[in-house]
Parts: sequence; structure tokens; C-alpha cells
Amino acid sequence: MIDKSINNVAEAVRDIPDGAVVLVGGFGTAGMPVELVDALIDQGARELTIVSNNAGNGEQGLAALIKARRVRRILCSFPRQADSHVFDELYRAGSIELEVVPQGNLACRLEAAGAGLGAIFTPTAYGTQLAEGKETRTIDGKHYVLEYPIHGDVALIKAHRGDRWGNLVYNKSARNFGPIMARAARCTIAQVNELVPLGALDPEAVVTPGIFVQRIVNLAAGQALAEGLA
Amino acid sequence: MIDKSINNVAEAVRDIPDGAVVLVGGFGTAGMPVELVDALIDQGARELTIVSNNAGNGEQGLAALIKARRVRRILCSFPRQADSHVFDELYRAGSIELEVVPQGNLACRLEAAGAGLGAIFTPTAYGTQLAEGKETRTIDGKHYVLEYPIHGDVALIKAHRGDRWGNLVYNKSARNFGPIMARAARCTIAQVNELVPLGALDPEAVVTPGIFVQRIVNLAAGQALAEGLA
Amino acid sequence: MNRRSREELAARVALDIPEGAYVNLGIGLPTTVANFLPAGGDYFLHSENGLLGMGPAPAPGEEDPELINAGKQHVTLLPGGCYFHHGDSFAMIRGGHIDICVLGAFQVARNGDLANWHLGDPDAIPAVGGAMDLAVGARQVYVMMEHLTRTGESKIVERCTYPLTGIGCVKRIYTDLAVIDVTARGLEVRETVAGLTFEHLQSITAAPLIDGRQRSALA
Amino acid sequence: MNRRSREELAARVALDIPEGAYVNLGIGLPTTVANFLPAGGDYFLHSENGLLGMGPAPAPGEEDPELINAGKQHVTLLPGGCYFHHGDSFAMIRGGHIDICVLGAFQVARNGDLANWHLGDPDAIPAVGGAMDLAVGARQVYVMMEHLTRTGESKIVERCTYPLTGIGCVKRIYTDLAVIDVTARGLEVRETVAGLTFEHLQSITAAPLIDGRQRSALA
Repeated sequence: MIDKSINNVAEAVRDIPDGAVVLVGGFGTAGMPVELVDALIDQGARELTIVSNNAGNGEQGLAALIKARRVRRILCSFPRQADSHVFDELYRAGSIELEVVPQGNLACRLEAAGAGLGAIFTPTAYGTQLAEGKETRTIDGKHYVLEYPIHGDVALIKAHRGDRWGNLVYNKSARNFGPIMARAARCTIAQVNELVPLGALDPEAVVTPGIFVQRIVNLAAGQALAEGLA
Repeated sequence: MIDKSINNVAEAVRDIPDGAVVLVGGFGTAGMPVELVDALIDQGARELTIVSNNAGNGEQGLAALIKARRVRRILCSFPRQADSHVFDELYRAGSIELEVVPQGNLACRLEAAGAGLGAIFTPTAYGTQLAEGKETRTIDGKHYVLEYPIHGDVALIKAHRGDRWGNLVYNKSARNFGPIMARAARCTIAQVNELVPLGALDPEAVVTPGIFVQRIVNLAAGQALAEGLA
Repeated sequence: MNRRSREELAARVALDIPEGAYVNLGIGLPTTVANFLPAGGDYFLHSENGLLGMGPAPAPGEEDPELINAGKQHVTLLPGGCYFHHGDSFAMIRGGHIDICVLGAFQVARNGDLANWHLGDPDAIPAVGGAMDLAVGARQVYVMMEHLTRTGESKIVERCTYPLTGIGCVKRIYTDLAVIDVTARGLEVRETVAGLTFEHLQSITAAPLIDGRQRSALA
Repeated sequence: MNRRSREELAARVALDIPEGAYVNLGIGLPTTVANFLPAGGDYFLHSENGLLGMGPAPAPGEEDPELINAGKQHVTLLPGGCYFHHGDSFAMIRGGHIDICVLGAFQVARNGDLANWHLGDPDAIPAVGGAMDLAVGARQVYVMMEHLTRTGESKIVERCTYPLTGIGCVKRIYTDLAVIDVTARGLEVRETVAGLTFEHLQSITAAPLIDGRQRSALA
């Protein structure tokens, strides 16, 4: 029997090495896998490269990871936000590297990684600062920039429900980068609010097939366990 | 109020011009939009370019369209089948052009069209006859072939249920090329077994958002109408 | 002259959005255009974080932290709306499936170049979001902005001095003073607010304008 | 010698598929490997037409024309299986998410080149399906085939004479006579059927073999 579920976030992230490229789901706080990121802070891995749409909000989740000085480099589309003060301060101090990637290029570079493409010609950012130094080509009269896949060593994502084979469904706009990060990483770790029996998810409505998920953490079980121990 | 539904297959295909590039869903007979293809035969458009996984089965649907000599050229991954005698005969007679495209390249070229990419480096077919004369590149030690998007003027697809905004869900392995063809064509025409009220489809489980669908034909209504007229 | 308020500007943009259009409204001022679309009509609002058929803000107390728009504001989903991931969402944008995108801008150039993501300050933290994808992908890119900066400089320019978001992408500019189309002939003024002459508009605009205002037969 | 039957060959391949593997079984003979996977274990069968967690053939009378495998045979879906479109399906294949793919072959070359889609006859109608994607995308490509053609020619060759499906992609070859790994050193024979010597196998094989059979300590 194959059971990818783990009841404990600490166990789920235990082997993420220093220097890993970690894809972190979420758009702002929606879909941010806060519990997994907190576990990664406790775990202690350093010199991480983070790929995420934003560079952390407030003091939680990704912001806390950055504040703990575990992140060497971050790729994101929109670091600067009203509540991104943790990132802002380290960036201005020169303590964190930033690569700004247009949101759609972030998406299609992750998709290219997941699908095994070597590179893609995307129209986004042609003629702008963000395409400086990049290969370009005109195809059928339109201009394109060559962009390369973004592969993750690990993806940390938040889904709504999952089963022991790793099949996932999401909740509303918390879906965002989850499905495309899941397929772009060698090891995808998903936290779910509920682990359901095999066959309980509608096979027509599974958003992330289990093939893209290596570990699934049932937060409800973790909480029940913690309460039992308390 | 926007209502993309049409009760009549003839009406749905009325304006497909001679010479159009028509994407036809289906893998074998599963997901083949037989009623729409039959309507296209009746409609009379000629010199079509067809993009479909197969080149027709038996005497129905795509096979009938080919038999009616409406197809100048076909792009597909697997024309030769036990029951592809209609295509086989015309091909051997030199009456139809064939471009064989590996199934995954067919898929990702349709996806590239739908997503607005200019070209993609795909590993499939590198070093084979099907990549002869094509641009290649080695990226991170792996070999890739440059492939271009396949845009359709029209897509004819079969879904299971839909609503008046064009949202679609499919049935089992009849899903196959439907969702990626829908987004690769300028005008996507979907036949559905059932038209449901707006909001009846679970927003988490819509497979093809209505933005990719221009016309939706409710076969059940068409049949009811035909029976009423008979 | 009769400078348009922010609400009047949003209402004016809304007038040009036909029923059935797939529309992405940028963060900030463009988002308010939604408030002026006729009630009862089917307008398909897209949000790049994975929503189509976005509805208005929820009633107080009914906010869902996992149902937000690209500006990270709480929203709702209409019956017939749906959710999808970022890959699909930007396929909609880059693939030419969005009919109209309305964006704010720092500058728009005579040739339709758009600058709206970065003021070029080397100390600023750059952040682009989906602006470059929208600029290049939407079939029609409309800009809505104040005609002048707070210090009175024209935001319509011969050539952008701020870093570009997209080249030659803007089709129409809505300001508090005028509606201007970017055409092969140049910047064609379609409307001016009451009490504003073409000459006055030109005098405060840092790029040559063409008077393309249509006079009704009755005028 | 003890030539393996088609069933024995399928059973032998099945032995090398670990529980939990994501596996694509090619059309024809490879499909039958599924029949020899241990009951009760979780094996994830992928079919390129959009199935993961494919189950056995349905009971007679329960066939669903819209639930078929890549060979267009009626199949079932296990609880925990799911459906997806061709884009996602080939992302699984090309993206390196399929652990093992088992394919038939016309020829396999010493360096792992695979020929299985076309006999090169100029009159033949070419048809490739998903073979080239599987050849390049699956982490491990296994071939199962008869060692010799009907006319007695070796299907293992120095260099393929038929058009290639993929270059250097085959990792292991299962024939009715032997199991052979394609390694950097060449073709290493791992097993031969009872009664077949290495020398005999080499004599009927059109590429040099290396005797890599492990002898148990008790032999």
C-alpha cells in the first residue's frame, strides 16, 4: 500500500538541504503554506533560493523565513507590498538577492519545468528592462524573449483536500501557483486541511494528480495529535 | 445576458469557411464530436486542414469528412489504425496530405498556441526522422527540437456538460484533446450532452472556462427539437 | 474646465466595455471600473490570480481570505464563474483571450509604449506582477490615469522616460481631461471634457495630438 | 532452451516494477504486464490519453466507450485514479514524472537507440502516437520484444536500420531469451533462460554482449 501522508510538518520537511531551490505556493497569504514554511524555519536549512509570487507578507510564513535569514535569493513577480517590510529591509541592506520575473513568465517557466520543455519563447517583457541581455526572436511578426524553465528541488504548497496517493483539490483563489509548482519540483510537499479516503475525490475534479505529489501533510491529524499530547 | 448556446449543430458550424484549420477533438472515437463533424459535412466547407489525434475511425465522424473529400491536409499522431481504411485509401492515392506529429508535440504545440508562446524547445523526436530539418538546441546537456504553435480557426470538441457562458466539464477519457484545442482556436464550438443552468457546475471543477468557448451546442435540446418537428 | 473625478473617469471607461467582454481590471483605480458596469449585464471579470466571473466585494463579515483578487482585496465569485491555476490564468492573458485590459500608468508614449511598473529610482524595490503579461497579451489595452502628474507634468509623452512595461501596446488612453486613441497616425483625441479646447489640451500634453473628435450632425 | 512465452515475458517484466511506481505500458504486448503486477499492491498505471490509476478491463457488458486506454481498449479507473487532458498527460511523460515505461520494439541498438514506430517502407502510412514522447520522457525505458524476428534476425543490433523513435533511451531489454541492460560499457546480459549459454545468446545477437549475469554464492 502506498501512503504518502505524513501527520507532522517537521517530518515532512526534515531533509530539505541547505542551498535548496524551494518553490513556495501562495498569492499574498491566499494559498501560502504557512505551517510548512514555519516547519522549514524550525528545521534550519540555510542559503535557500525561494521562488514565490511575493516576498512575504507581515511577519508570518515566507516573511518569517526571510526574517530568519535563511533566504539567499528570491525569484518573484511582486516583492514590494504594503506589508513586505521584512523583505524590504533586508533587500535595502543588500542581504538578499532578488530576481523580478513577470508573473506570467514565472507561471510559464514553472510549467515548462513541469512539462520537460527546454526553453520557451514568451512575448512578455520584450523590449523592457526585464528582458535585457536575453535572447529574442521575431516569429510571425511578433517579438518574443527566450526564457528557461524554473525547476525546484522542493515545492511547498497548500491544498484543501487530498488523499494518500497525493491527489489534491484546492480552495478558491488559494489554488494559484500550487498546481504548477507541484509539477515543477522533484519533491512536492502539500499541506491539506483534510485527508480523505482514496476514491473520495471526484476523479473528474482532481486538480493535481498524485503523480506530482511526494508527501502530503494532514494538518487536521497533526493538530489532533498535538492536542492528544498536550 | 450572454448565452453562447445554440440548439442546432448546423447553425453552429454555418460559417466555417473553405480552407479553415479545424481542430477536431477525440482520441479514437472517445471524445470525437461526431454530430458537429456530420454538420460540417452537410455544410460543405472544402480544402480543410484538420488537426486531430487520429485520421478517422470506421465510416463515421472524421472518417466521413475525409471520405467526402473535404480534407486537403491532416496533422495527426496516429493515422494508421485497424479501422482507418477511409484515410488509408485516400493517402495511398495521394489525395490527402499528412503531417505526422508525435502526440506530445501535438499537445504542447496546441498548448503553446493557446498560451501565446511563439515557439517551444521540446525534447520529443530529437534525432528522428520527424525532426529532420528542424532547428535543434542543446540546453543543460539535453537535446531539444524547436516546435511552433498550432493555431486553429475553429475547434470542434465534445464535452459532457456545459452552461450558457461556455464552461465545460468532460466525461472520463473523452476529455483528451478537448481542453487544449478549445484554447488554441479562435472559435471553439463544443457539443455537450447536457446544458445546465449557470452556477450548476462546481466552480472548482470546471475544466474549460467559458472564455475558451464561443459556441455551445446542446445535443439534447437539438434532439428534442427534432423529435418535436417529426 | 470640467475635470473628471475618479468616479467619472471609471464610469467613462465602463461605457466602452461591451456586454460579454472578458476584462481584466488592473490594481487600483482600474478596479473601480467594475462598479460602473450596468447591473444585470454579463461582464466577465478576470483576475490573474485565478478567477473568471469575479463578483463584487462580499458583505461585511463574509470575507473569505482565500477568495481575493489580484489587488488582494476580498471579492466574490458569480454563479458561472470558476477557479483555475496561474498557468491557465496567464494562458488566458498571453494567449489573446482577454478582450480588454484596463491599466494605470505613469506614462504613455505617442507610439503606445507603456510605463507603469517602476519609476526608475535605483533605490526602489522593483515589482512587476502581471502588468507586462497584460500589456502584451490583452487584445485591447486601455490606460486610465490623471492627465498630469501632481507637479503638473504631462503623463502623455513623446517617449517614456520611466522603464517600459510594454512596447506599442496601449490602444486608448482615458484621462481626467480626454479620451485619446493611439493609432498609426498618432494620438487622436476622441473626446475632451466640457470647457477644454483642443488647443488647451495640446498645450499641456507633451506629445503631438490630432484632433479626432467627432462632431455630431446636430452640433 | 526454455524460451519465455509472452505471458512469462510479461510476468518477468512485472517483477522489476516496484510498488508505487508510475508506469506507462505501451500498446500491445507491454499492456499485458499489468496482468502480472501483484494483487493488492498500489501500482500507478498511466495512459497517455488522460488516465492515471487505470484499472483492469471491465466486466462484459460494463464497457464504457469513453473510458479507454491508449490502445483504445476498454478499461476501468481505480478508486484514487483521475482524468486529465492531453497537455497534462504529456507533461507527466515529458516532464520526467513517469518512472517506468515499457515499450515494444522493432530494433534496439547497442547504445540504447530505439526503433519501434516505422519499418521504413516508403509505402507505409507512418503513425507514431506517443512513442517518441515516452522514449524521451520516461525515467526508465524498458523494451520487451522477441529476441529474433520471425525470419530469425536479431532485433538487438549494432545500429538501428529502421527509423528511430528515440536516441540512447532504452535502459533495459526483456526478450524471450534474456534480460539485457544498456550501460555505458555496452549491452550487459543480466539473465538468460534456462538452457541457454551466453555464447549461444551472443551467436544469435547482432551486437556484442557482455556477460553480466550474477552467479549466486551457492551456484
